[in-house]
Amino acid sequence: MPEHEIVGAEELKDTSDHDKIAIETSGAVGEVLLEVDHVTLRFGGVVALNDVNFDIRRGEILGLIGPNGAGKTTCFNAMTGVYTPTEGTIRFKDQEIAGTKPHRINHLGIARTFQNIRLFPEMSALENVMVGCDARHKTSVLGVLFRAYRVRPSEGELPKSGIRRSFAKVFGISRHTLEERAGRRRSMELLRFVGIADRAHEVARNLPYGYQRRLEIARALATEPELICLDEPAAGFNPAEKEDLMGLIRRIRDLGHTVLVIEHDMKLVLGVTDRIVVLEFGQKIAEGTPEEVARNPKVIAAYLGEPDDAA
Amino acid sequence: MDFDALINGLDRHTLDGITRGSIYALVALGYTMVYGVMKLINFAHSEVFMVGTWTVLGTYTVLGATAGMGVGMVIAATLLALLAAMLASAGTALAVERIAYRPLRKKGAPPLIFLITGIGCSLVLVETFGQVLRAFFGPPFGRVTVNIPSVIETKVVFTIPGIDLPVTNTRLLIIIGAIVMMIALDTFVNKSRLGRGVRAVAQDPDTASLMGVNQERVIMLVFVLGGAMAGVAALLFTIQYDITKFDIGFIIGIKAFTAAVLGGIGNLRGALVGGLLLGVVEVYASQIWDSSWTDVTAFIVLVLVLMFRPTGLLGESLGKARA
Amino acid sequence: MIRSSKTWQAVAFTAVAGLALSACGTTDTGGGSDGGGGDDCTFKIGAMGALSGANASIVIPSVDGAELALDQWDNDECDVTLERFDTEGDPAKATPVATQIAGDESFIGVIGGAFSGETRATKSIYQDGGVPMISQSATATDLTQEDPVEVFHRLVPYDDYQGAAIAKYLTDEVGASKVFVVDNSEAYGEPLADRVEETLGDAMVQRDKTQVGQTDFAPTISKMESAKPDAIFYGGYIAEAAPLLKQIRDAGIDVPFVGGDGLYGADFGKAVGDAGEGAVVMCPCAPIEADSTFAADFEEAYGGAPGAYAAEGYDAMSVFLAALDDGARTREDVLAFVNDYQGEGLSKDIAFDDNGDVPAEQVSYWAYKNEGGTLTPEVEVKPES
Amino acid sequence: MSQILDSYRGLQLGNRWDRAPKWFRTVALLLVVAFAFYLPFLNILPFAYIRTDLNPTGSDWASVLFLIVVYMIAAVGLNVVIGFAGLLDLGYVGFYALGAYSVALFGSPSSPVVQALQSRFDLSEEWAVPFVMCIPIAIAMSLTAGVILGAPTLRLRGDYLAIVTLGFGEIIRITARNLDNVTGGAAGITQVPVPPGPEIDGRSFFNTIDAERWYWLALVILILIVWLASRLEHSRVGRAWLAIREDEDAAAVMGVAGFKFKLWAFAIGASVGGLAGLLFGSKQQYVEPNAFMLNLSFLFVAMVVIGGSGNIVGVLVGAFLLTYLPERFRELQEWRPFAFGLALVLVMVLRPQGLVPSRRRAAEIEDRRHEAEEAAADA
Repeated sequence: MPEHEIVGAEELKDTSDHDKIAIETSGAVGEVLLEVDHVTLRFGGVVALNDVNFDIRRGEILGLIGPNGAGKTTCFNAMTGVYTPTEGTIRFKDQEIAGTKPHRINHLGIARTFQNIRLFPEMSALENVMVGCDARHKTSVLGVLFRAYRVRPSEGELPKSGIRRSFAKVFGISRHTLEERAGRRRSMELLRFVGIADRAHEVARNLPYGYQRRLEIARALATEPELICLDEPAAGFNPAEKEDLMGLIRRIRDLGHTVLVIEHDMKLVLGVTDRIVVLEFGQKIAEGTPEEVARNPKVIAAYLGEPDDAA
Repeated sequence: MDFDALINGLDRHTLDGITRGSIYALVALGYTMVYGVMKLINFAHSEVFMVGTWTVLGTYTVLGATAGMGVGMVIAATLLALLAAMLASAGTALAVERIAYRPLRKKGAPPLIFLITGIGCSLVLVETFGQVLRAFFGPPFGRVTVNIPSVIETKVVFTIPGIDLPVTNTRLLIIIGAIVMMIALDTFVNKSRLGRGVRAVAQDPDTASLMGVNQERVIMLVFVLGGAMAGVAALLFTIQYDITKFDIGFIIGIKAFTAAVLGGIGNLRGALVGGLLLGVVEVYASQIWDSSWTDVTAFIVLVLVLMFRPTGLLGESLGKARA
Repeated sequence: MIRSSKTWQAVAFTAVAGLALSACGTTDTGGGSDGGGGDDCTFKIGAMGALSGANASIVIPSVDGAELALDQWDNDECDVTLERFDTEGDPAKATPVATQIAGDESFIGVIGGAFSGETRATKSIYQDGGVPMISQSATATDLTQEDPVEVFHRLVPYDDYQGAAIAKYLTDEVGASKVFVVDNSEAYGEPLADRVEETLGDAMVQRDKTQVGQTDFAPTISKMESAKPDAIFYGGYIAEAAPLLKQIRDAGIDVPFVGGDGLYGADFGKAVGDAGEGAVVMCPCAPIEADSTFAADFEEAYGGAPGAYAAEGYDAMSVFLAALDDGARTREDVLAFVNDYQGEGLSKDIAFDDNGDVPAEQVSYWAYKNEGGTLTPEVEVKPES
Repeated sequence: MSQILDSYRGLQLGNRWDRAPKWFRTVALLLVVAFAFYLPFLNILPFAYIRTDLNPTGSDWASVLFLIVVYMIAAVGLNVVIGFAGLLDLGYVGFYALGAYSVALFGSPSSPVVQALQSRFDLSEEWAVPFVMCIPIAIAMSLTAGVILGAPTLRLRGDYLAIVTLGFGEIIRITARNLDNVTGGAAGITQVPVPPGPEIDGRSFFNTIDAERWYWLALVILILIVWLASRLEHSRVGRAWLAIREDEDAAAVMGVAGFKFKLWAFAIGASVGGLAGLLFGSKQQYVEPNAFMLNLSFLFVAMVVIGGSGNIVGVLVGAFLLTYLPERFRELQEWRPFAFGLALVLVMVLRPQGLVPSRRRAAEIEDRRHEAEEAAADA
């Protein structure tokens, strides 16, 4: 689990360095990060997932595709704690997570976006991201109220003016204040990273569609997930925007995150992923590299049955 | 604690509880219908009931009805009072909707605001009878308890064989009245075209309006129906208890709302089940301890039920109206 | 930025200047008024009680009675006004009133509190301010017996006396040996019922509690049916007594029904209707002869027969006015005068013992019977003490 | 009415305040606080007309100010529950009552609890828990009650929570009324202790006559509470509450522990309510169950909503108006409740976002109004 340290403020002037938002990962690239093990999910009589079985390796970009109603989002929901599988287990870093509460799963290191955007509409873009950052902060409610946990600040964190400076030197700065500052700074970095920093202070509801999609990604990244799951991130995008998005997904991976993408658009999936899992009617029908999957007759059949509506 | 008193007269206490609960159930219908369609606690509904009781008094006064009239007169007076109370209560409910809720709906206010205007309306109605009308007309209006002539004289009509439990005419009227009204309303909502509109809006307002259901009319309809049921409750209440008061609605309103939640708010049959159960629990509690502990017992039962069934005994679904 | 900062400076300056200017115009309005010092005899007497709300009918006649006493007062030297303070009977609302009265030196006395709760909450305030109180109707025992203060006096006997009197009435006049005692769980009804229960001893068959706002008394009725009492006592107010009595009668229980002074008032007959015929209300309020001058004067002034505690209100005011006649011009003088007062009042011969109570032998306690909707005096009751 | 509101809106006070230089805000804030402390002696025309004791039957101005501030404290606490966390609590009076009863039960020599302790530990008859110790007891009792009530019920949906909390308020009052051996029953408890202080003119510092001292004490506590509450609002906690209010599921996926934060809101609200009750009971020196009727809960909620739920300044304004106006216009006597009801409906219909709304709430409502209009246009 990445340990969030308060990043010193010494590099405050530097604004475009992505290293600051990169996460520390504890495992080797290529090891199994998440394992979906024979998962079955039933709602009443309906079988939404039937014995689905795949895993995600650290550092890869995995695509999860399938026609509408194939169970992609259901699979997602099972992984992020919204549903509990009827049978089978899901392990994240060798830890059973099926049935764990969503916020716990997030703390373990999985974040996600939503197919139908679910931002906090009345909060500004920056605040939305800060909610994500807060997931890694340690100040408790009492800590916020009384600020008794003091940290000896580094030179860069000291206020400039006289009295406050001496005060901070003697009594230190509360962890809450430092976390708040670091969160704000990191959030701005993330907004820059996804390319929407110009409207950071605007209320999320008023942002254009493309911005909202990116904001969701920034918010998810803010929780410093080892695994980030993007649920149809390109829905409603034009080809140029999709191109941008592909770049963004790669850069996310470069920061150290493992990425799972659900997508309709075959072109995007084939272009960006390292490996693809294909679902149909709740069952896995294929798995492999983009090339392998693209040649797989079952996949072709499944996709011929239905027009590619996202294209 | 006196469980003997409870066990010894269990049949009697159950009958007492059902009588009390029938009134709760009828008033609860108003809360449940409005909630089912608008997801809103209509706090002024208790006063809709209160207006009904005063209307009964008014009707009796105009007709000059007193105790000891002939059977024909009794039936005529009661039916007229029923009609008047239903009309007055429905009218009040509609007026509350128009004045306090509709403007807010147009402005898209959050539910909390409806709660406050509801409380405000409730206060206005209470004070209308407690203060405004008294200032203009004097007694019987005001803050004192008012006697309503017992037009129907209480008599034992039959004794339930086997357990030797006497049943009075007024009790019989209340229980039968409540059940008949409940069945009528349930049938109306499930079978009629208007009722289908109500269910459609309750299930999914957006889809309903796409399918051509006029949401405003449905909302008016539930207020009118809920109000009319409160009017029936008001008549039955006055028949049994022979009094009214400016704030008579307050406690009954809270109890009825509790009953609605207990049964599953938004669910018509839930209101009946919740009302009867609440009445019985209260009477049992007053036997085991005394009447000063009834409310505590009632609320604890409510919490227990909600802990195990978070949406009430029968679940919330005006839309499906399943039992 | 610079411009906006200037705007703010201007605003700040204007605000300060405005405050300074208005400070020059200081006038002495409001607030505690300057007391009537010296020989100036301009005073106020406060009447504190529930002048609105459901129980106002127990309080308003007494304040009217006090007003009548003031109107009939013949004194050229002094100018006294009666100020009515509505507390709705709520202790929380009574404390600011008491602080106000205590802080305003022109008040030399208080009639009230009308109820025990508000009296309990305010008597230490009056004690601190040295304001003499004469209550016309607060009957809780602890006010004088457990926790007495020097300023508090009352014209009515306390619950112990009342309980004994009611029990005596029930056993001796009614001849009951199986009394069913009900109370309303409130500060008024519960202690009264406790006293009745104590005095009755074995003559009480069962005790039950109800609560304010209750309308359905079926559980109590069913307890009565199995207890088969030969009399019923209810300690509570009219609002619940009316439906309770009706349901008792509907259930076919035809034994005598006796209530405490919480039922005393013109509203009782109206609320209970035919079912209340013959019900008895016990009250430490002296009956007023319908042909007395007080009754006639009261009727002329307020358009109705004197109601609950009208005579006691009249007496309370008379004691204060007698103090002024006697030359008392400060609170201390008035208090000293009231403590030593001896005289004949409308309701009884008035004198106060060290605790502020009227000596038991001077108290009058009456049973009133509801006949055709009005309460008519039936018999005076004196418990052996 | 609406014209007045419009012209008020035209001033854009909120925006101007935010843009004002920092020194101005500090000075203005200090002036307001200084003025608040000076209020009991306010005697300058025309400002003195706000006093409540101008007519002979008015009530003591300082006592009214004290009550206003106590209700303000309660409203700020309830605002944490309703305004910040979005939970509907209709039983807030229960916590208020617990606070008042704690100080009475443990601090009054005439309370059954203290008397039991006296006889148990052979203490003198004057012994009681000192006032200073009663404060943590009161806060702990109401906080515990908040957690006990919240833990099983906070998982319920909003409207179910409303009735359960309402029931809780009633349970507290009825239990206090019925348990004669513990709480003194309906007669209540007298001799509730007052805060310690030097004796002046033979009276204790906090006495029944000099109400302005009580007012200042309450004001200091209010300022402290407001300061702490605004700390919460502008922190990760405030953001978490807001996130839960806006989209609980999304918040959970973003790592916000919804239940934990809701329970915190409940506990914080409860302790603040208990503190307000403690002040009330101590000033009153007398506690009885009927002081804690259900109506008071509704009044607290009305204060929060009328003022502008979620905005501390708004809530203060709401609490001030709803306490002050009925006292100022005592001469209206029995018409006051009617006027009060009418005012509730009118203000809310004309200004659903509250008198001084939080900007966010105002935006939310504006947003939904557009949606409602669009829906109406579609139909």
